[in-house]
Amino acid sequence: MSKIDGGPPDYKKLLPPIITENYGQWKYHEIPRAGVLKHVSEKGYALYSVRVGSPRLVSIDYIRDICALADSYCDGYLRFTSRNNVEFLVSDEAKVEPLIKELEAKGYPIGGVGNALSNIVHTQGWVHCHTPATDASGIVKAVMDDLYEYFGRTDLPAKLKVAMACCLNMCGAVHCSDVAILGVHRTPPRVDHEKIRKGTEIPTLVAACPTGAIRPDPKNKSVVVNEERCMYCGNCYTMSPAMEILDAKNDGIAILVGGKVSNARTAPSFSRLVIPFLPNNPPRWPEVTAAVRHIVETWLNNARKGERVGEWIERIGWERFFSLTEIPFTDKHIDDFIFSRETFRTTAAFKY
Amino acid sequence: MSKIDGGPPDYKKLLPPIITENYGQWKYHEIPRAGVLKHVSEKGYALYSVRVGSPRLVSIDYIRDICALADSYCDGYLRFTSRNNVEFLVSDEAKVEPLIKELEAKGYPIGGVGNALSNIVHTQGWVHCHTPATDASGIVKAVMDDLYEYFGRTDLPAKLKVAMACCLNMCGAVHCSDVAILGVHRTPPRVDHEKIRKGTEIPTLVAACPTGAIRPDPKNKSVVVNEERCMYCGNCYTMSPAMEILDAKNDGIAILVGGKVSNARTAPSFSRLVIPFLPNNPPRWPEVTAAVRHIVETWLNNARKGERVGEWIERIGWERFFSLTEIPFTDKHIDDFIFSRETFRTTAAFKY
Amino acid sequence: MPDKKTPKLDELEHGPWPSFVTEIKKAAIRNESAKDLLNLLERSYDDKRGHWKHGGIVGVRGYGGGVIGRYTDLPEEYPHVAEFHTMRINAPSAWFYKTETLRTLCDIWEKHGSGLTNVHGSTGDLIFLGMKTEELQKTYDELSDAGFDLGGSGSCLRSPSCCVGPARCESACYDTLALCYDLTNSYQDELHRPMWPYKFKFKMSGCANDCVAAIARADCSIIGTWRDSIQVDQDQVKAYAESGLDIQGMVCDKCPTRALKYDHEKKELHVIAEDCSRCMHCINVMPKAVRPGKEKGATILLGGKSTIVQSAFLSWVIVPFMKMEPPYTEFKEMVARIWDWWDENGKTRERLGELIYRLGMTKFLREVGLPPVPQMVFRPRANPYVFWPQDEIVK
Amino acid sequence: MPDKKTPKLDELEHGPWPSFVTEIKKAAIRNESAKDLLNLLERSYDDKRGHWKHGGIVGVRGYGGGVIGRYTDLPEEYPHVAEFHTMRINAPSAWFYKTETLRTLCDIWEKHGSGLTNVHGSTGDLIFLGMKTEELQKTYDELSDAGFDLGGSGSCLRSPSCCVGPARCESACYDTLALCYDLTNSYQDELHRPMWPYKFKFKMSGCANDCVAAIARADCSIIGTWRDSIQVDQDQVKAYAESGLDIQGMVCDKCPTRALKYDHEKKELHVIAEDCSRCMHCINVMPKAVRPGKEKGATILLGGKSTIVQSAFLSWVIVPFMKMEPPYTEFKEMVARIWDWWDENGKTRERLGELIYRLGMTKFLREVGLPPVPQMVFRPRANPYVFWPQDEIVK
Repeated sequence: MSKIDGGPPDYKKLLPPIITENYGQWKYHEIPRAGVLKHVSEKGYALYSVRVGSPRLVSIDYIRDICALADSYCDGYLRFTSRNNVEFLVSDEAKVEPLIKELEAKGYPIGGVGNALSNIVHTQGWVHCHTPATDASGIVKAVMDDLYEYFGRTDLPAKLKVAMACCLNMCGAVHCSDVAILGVHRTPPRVDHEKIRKGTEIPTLVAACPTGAIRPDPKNKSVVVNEERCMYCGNCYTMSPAMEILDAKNDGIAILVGGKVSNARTAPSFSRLVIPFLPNNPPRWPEVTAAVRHIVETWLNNARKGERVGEWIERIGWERFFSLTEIPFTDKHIDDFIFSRETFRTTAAFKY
Repeated sequence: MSKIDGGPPDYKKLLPPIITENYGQWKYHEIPRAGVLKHVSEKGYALYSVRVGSPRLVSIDYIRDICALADSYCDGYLRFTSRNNVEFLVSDEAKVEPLIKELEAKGYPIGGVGNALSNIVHTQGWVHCHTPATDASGIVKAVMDDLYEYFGRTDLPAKLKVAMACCLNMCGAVHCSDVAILGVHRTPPRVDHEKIRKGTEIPTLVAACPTGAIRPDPKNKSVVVNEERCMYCGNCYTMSPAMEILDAKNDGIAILVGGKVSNARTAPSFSRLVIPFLPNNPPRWPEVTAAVRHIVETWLNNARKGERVGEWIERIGWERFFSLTEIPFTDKHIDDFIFSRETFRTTAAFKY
Repeated sequence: MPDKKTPKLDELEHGPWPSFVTEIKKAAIRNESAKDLLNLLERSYDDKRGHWKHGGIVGVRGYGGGVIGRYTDLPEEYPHVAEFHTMRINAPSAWFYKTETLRTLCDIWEKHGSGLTNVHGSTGDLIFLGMKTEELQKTYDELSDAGFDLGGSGSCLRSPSCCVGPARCESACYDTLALCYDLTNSYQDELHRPMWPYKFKFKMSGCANDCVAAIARADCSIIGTWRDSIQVDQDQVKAYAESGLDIQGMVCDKCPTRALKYDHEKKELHVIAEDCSRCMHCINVMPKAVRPGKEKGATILLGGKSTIVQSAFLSWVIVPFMKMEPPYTEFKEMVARIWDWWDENGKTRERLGELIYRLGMTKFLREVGLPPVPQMVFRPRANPYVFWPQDEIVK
Repeated sequence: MPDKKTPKLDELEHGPWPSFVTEIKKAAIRNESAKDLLNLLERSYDDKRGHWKHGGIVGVRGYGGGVIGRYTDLPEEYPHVAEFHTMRINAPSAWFYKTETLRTLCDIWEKHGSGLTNVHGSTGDLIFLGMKTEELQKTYDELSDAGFDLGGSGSCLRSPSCCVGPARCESACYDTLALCYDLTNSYQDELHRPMWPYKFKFKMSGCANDCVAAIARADCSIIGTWRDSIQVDQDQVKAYAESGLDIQGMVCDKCPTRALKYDHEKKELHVIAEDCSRCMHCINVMPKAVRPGKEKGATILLGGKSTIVQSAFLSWVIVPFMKMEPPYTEFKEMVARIWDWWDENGKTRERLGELIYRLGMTKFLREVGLPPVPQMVFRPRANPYVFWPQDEIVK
């Protein structure tokens, strides 16, 4: 008989002995090579973590395979990071190189540590979500293939965190990433009045619209959409299947850049829209991979050491970002929602 | 027979000959002494402007007196600044010192140039306004008496611009001043239903409320005020005399600091609330003069050369401003209006 | 009437700063209204509240504004301020006067009113403070004969105002006085006959120091700037250096875009022209050595206003650079489109900035026909809530 | 059923990055649902749209969440994904596993579902991706027997998550793993039985580097910090200097509050403790030489969330410093008051941050009983629209 509310496994029973022994007593860390962290404790212990990028969507075969590796090199212990990496926890320095060799032989990418491109956090997309404007896993695969060289390096100006969300619900910290790839709809929902009448709570549906574009239509026991005011966020569709928003002809991708969550140096900041739309072009979304690469390379070529994407742009100014990247600036870049005012340039001091 | 739409006098006919001669050809300026500007033209001319602070509310006797001085020293030409100063335009260097001597003898304050306290711009207050929460001229007189020493100096860290408005309409750039003295109400309007019925346009009145606290009351042909939502801005009273807002027991003064309009170095910025309320204590408002002096002196003692009040505070942080000045921080300092979000500290990096 | 005692106001005749009480008393010697003003004000100092009622509709023939009606709520006790209206007189550009002009104004005002003035009011008008209804037309007629006209009040164009500009400032990047005079004359109808949702202000500053606070107060701020590089006179740089100025610390380190490099050895100042944001700091500190560029014009910003109703807005950049030369055709055509749009869409007492905020900058730009440029924003939108025009959508 | 062709997805098996397509194909060898998923996804790649319907209500006994129902809109063509639900499994703190634990999970999942997983989903749960309705309870029962439990979904507390913390990081200022485990166990009811206006997330980072993006995503972010001064080891400073690190340029000049002074001569680094904002930059660059202070705890921030509905909010500071030690009484009492207030006042699908924004921070602080401190704001309000409590008013 299964129990209820048993809670998650006790983490203390899942820690490798070297961690139990040195818990809270780590002294410093180094990055001896790309993808590897070396943590040294007050007691003189050294723990090596070898980081491997995963595609997030993995089979049990994959898990069994990394478990086999962890048995061979890590006494059966491993962990995962919040960015879908596997970390092999090696307490025996002699096993680091052999592990790396085996990982490389098997095609596991090692990297994502320090001033590197880290693994892309992402959502379900067409694989398993009901509101997506695009796929997630496919774009991530295409972008990571394209930027692969930066995953295994540590000499970028700073960390580079890319995130992908397949709709405006933006699961994951897409809104605060160096580069954000975002699925967007571009046409208003098509109301299925039958479905509304069958079981949608109309007041909740009306309240779900950020711009007040949905009004009750009591006569019809349904709702009407003021298409002028709709900006296709899809929140109504999340609330009700009657508000069909998917539109194969017009759904696609927006690119936002310059966000971060770390408090180091500058406050956490939002990613900002730089490319309002790129088409869905599966399986490899070449427009998306080219746009991301172009932004990343402009950053690589222009940022000073230590500057995250957003820090670089804020130093040079967004007007310079647009001229350097030659990305066209349009009225779609200008905010017109609640907090627009803070984005308007209220100074005569700017760059041309 | 008077004409209509004749427009203002032609400024070109009112310029002193030295200005007509050197119009658009000024090369540089210096501040040879407090309150005096020396402008030198490409052609080698030098124009001395001697700046004198006025109380803004002046009699024709005052104007005639300054005209007499301008006749003696300036060939009959003078001008006024946007901050209620008189400027004597002296084209003959030999007349500068004698003019200054006569001004001093007559008690005209010379100053307000460069890194000095400039004259306080202000509104009508009890002298001539129908919505004031306080007087303006009286407070300005009291504050300028108290800070008099800083008007005739040029060695402050930077310019110091003080402004005073007698209600939230904030005529003048009170919302962007180094120090702003602002009349505030603290109780909701008392609705005179008779007066409403006599001629207030109810939809306009309802729309005048920033927080939606005023609702039509069709039964009563009047309005009702949701006192919970009212923050006493008085905009309804400006719209209708039926919304009596003056309250002798509770009206008073708020102090805001750190605004500026110049684009130099940093973008123009708003003044921010630091003292939510001080009582109306005529004729000399000692609580107000003490508060302003305290803030000014804290700035003088702590700012670096070149730092306006707001630049100084932004460098040290507002949390440090409150600890340095020992002004109590309360929930009233925290914004709860439309653009509040941008004021919330969204970083774990701050000073204690 | 017998003189009343004003002990509280008398207190305000002490101290070094010139006293407005003394000014009222001077006027009160010859004028009963000024005397009653003094007494009424003392009453306010006792009561801690104002004693003025809402203005009624008063004015002069042919004008919809320019006069603010003002009545005390204690007319029995203070009969000479039972009517005590304000007249706004459109001041000359940059407030230059000849003494004879001012004396003419004084003479008119001595004859028809309290003898009290504001030189000048917040909007820049010269204010005649306190006259009876019957004197309004007479005063106006004499002012008009003397070459003056009324300023704006109510939901109209308010009297434009400008900084001292090229008349006496080396930093002026366009002729603020000429533009102010031109606009004031071009828009006499808009100035004198309120017809809009609310007031509209032009303010003109010749450079980014913005001495008339245009960016804080004007629905349309016209701020002088230049397109090319600042001009540096290296001899004067040396002179400043030798006079003891800390050029690295006070100039370069304070440059917001770090566009200035100081060569300590040679005592030379070098500018990275494309990084300069033309903020005026270096020019302010070293006016002899650094000057604006040669290709001059103005940045046009829109939407500035104070707190009521939807919060204070600073003006925001709409046109990064525009030549500002007579007949100002490009500027005036743009203004006409903006006013049409505001008039069409604005609610009562909705300033332009609030309207743009409510309907969205994007909609404003599209409908007024202004090209979007990155200079308009500090940064692009953080939300992805983009409105797509239906003509960009695949059908 | 016969294998279908998946030419588009096959393309995504090329290239150096590990391929999710290969993973699906591996699972498809033994599982028909995985095979249909592959085919359905190829169909989406052809159609350029998703083929999943809104979830119906499915779950396991005793739980209100933890399972997301998922059905394809093409069940006739892809019958094995007609039902293809997700199960969220609450992961251990900081995602540490023994291989035997993971193998147990794999065995259960091989028996009952598609064999596809996310390790982990965005909220931090381990995801079983794709099972039929009839397998839900069975899967849960086996998971429970193996020591696992469900994560949160819907309008409930979502599974708390935390950074690696003291388990493997020298910067951790409190025990994130312990707190995460404690909160998860303390709030099992809130986690498993949705009863709130909307979801609520706790995320815990041991320092201001915030490796779990708490500030961006969590309604309540608990970010480690300290009250005293950073600790500097001058020998290690010298070692960094000698190894070629540009301490002035890469450390001091990038310090946001300029709280660090480097003595080039002595190769010593000095901190102005009261100016330090504990941002972690210097510690990140010189982890051997600079360490957090000794008096450790956390800053509590509230309100973080993504875009929908009212815009994205970053969490804002509510308690600058709180000790974070078991049994976390002060913290839990505060959380209880916050939840009560949210539950009382929140509208459907209104996150805590949106509610505080709508009703005002002032009201929130008063009603939840939290003392206002200047650390809560970047700067005070610019508008003077202060609400005065009637008990502070003279009657």
